[in-house]
Amino acid sequence: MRRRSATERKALTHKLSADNLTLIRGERCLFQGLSFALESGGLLILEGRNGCGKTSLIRAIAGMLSLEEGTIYWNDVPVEKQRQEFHGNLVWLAHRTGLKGDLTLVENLGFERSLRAHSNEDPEEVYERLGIARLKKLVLRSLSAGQQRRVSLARMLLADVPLWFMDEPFTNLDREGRALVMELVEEHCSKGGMCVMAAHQDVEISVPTTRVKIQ
Amino acid sequence: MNVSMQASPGLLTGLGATTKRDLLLAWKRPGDVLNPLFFFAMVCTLFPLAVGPSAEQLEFSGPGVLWVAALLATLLSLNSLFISDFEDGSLDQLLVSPQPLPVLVLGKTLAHWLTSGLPLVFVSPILAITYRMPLSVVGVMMLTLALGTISLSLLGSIGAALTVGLHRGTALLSLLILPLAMPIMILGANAVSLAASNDIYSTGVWALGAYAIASLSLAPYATAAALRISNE
Amino acid sequence: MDGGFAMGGYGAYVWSCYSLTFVIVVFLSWRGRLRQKRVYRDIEVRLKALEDRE
Amino acid sequence: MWKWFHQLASPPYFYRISAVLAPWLAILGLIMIAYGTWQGLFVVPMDYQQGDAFRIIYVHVPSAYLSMMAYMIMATAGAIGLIWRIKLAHAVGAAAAPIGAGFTFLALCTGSIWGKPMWGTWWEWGDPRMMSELILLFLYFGYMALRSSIDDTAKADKASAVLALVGIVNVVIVHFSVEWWSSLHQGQTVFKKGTMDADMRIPLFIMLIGFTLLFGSMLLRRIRTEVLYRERRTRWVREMILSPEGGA
Repeated sequence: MRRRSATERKALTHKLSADNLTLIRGERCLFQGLSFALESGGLLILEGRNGCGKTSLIRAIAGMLSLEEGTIYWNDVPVEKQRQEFHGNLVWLAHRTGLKGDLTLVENLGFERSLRAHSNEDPEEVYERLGIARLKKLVLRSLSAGQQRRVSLARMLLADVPLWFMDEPFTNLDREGRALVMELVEEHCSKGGMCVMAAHQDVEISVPTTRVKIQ
Repeated sequence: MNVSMQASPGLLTGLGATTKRDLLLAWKRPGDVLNPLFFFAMVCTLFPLAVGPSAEQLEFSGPGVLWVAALLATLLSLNSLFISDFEDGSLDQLLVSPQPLPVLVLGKTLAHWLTSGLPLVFVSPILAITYRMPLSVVGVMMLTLALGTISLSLLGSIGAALTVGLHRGTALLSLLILPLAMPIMILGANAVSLAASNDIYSTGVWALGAYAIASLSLAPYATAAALRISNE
Repeated sequence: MDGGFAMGGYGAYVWSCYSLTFVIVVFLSWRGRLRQKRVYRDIEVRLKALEDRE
Repeated sequence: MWKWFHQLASPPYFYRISAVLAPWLAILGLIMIAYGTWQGLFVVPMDYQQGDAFRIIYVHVPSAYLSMMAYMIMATAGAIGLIWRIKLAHAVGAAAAPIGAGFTFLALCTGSIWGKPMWGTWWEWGDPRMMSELILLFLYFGYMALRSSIDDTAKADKASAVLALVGIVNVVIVHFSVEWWSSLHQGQTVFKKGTMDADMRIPLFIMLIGFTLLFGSMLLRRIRTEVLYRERRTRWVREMILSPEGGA
């Protein structure tokens, strides 16, 4: 068995689709009969007010929450039948960054590198671009929320995966930071990547976008 | 097999990385490692004060007291096994990682044992000597503690995973784990007692070893399943 | 008949066991019944309230 | 067979059929228990070794047996619920736990009352069976505590199912380790399982069946409550409750 390299993998087009999703959390039915399809180069935005179940939906798509009904497919194969393969193709970014406050930036990202396939990009260049190169040796606890956010963006860029999951990617970021996130998503999609985003504010972006509105 | 640089890292890399990260975190927060050890020493101090300092009494109750104290100290340290990962979102990252979750869990549990069980093993001789335990018996005690705390860490990780994110997690964890941990303590403490009375103690040691192997191969799966459930 | 109830001196033990069994069985089924009634009533109240609103 | 199984797992069907079944099980069980009790207390001749105290076995043995059977049911239901995602199975687990805990407590109490005249002590730490029962009681408590501290029913179901399965593996280990331990400490001479006469055995047999039936009826009633609660938002519950004749 030969593992596919990054370039080969990027040449392939991928497809993430969902069929008839229903999710019940506690007392509430968050959504019912929800379907969508997303192909390489596309962006899927889950919209809705705060607390409407966007986060639950994006967690369910990423395989962290079990659905009441419905199936999520990765390249037309149900995700539950190929969980490892699916997770090898995605990276997760959320409000809770998943970075350790007691460790430095390099230590944090080093851990991530040993779990996931990583791209050929030079980490130094990525740090430079995100404006966190100076902070490399600092413990994450001493960084501001916005800076920590940028570190988790760096983790995203250094992973060599086609599918980005972003839960509320704009919180804790200034205007400049928001523009940067947009730019990164555009770049990723133009290279054949795809992105699932949950956001409560309008996102203006020049990428083929599918919008799913949750009441 | 042509493993290109971009392929997902192998299982052992994932296991090693998780262990290494948790050890690093423990190194940066030594209090989390030291507190259970102080607790262990204090429980061992309480008993002679409560039942009297006569040599005979101490010799007789030593193995039992040390084992109960080790069990409680391990329980104390288990509490924090997944909580910080749950709170800062690292758990989400582990759940969506391409590595099999049981392997990562094993890595974390291994780190837990290295920072809680192993220090107990090395601190216990000091306390054992104050309980007038002969040196030959101290060796047996260290062996049973080493084997027993492996099982305790693994078994406890299931309980920690089931209670992570619950309001009353601490009390609940003890309620869930103590009945499960009883056999380990029975085997360990009695093997040491047998050694102290020059009896054949190998049955207990072998049984502890078997228990450790069984929990090494089964517990990570249960913990992984419990983590997926708790983090929903 | 007296001999039957005294159980050859073990009467207290035997009778307390049987009465305890009785008490626990009654308690368990009473609790089950109580919970059933409560759940049923809660659902009924909620559904009636929903119906009134519609 | 498989089809019938699936039909049974459908909540409305189960709810209807259990309403018919539960009272019959209870009546049949109570008749057998009444007969067995009368036989056990008054008809069966006393044991030449233990005197009349042996009559306690007619309640002790069934409760000890039910305490273990309830745990088996709980764990099996948990496994079925986790593997095949049948929701009714989780309802069975939730319903079995309190009854199982009740019978475990009863088994401990009757065992202890029996122990007093026989061993001269209310509690014998060295007896492996008593220790196993005690640990079983703790396991039930843990299971119920875990269930009640998770608000989301679906999550509570899955978490407690995992715990029940881990527990069942452990029950076996507990038993053997306690047995080894008590052999070291010269456990009191527990009565040997002597052969019982047929006229002593038959009432016990009747009691066992009677208690099982009664247990079945209690279990069914609690499962019905669980099903009703879990299905409270569905159409069939709505229609049943709002229909003029109701459906208690």
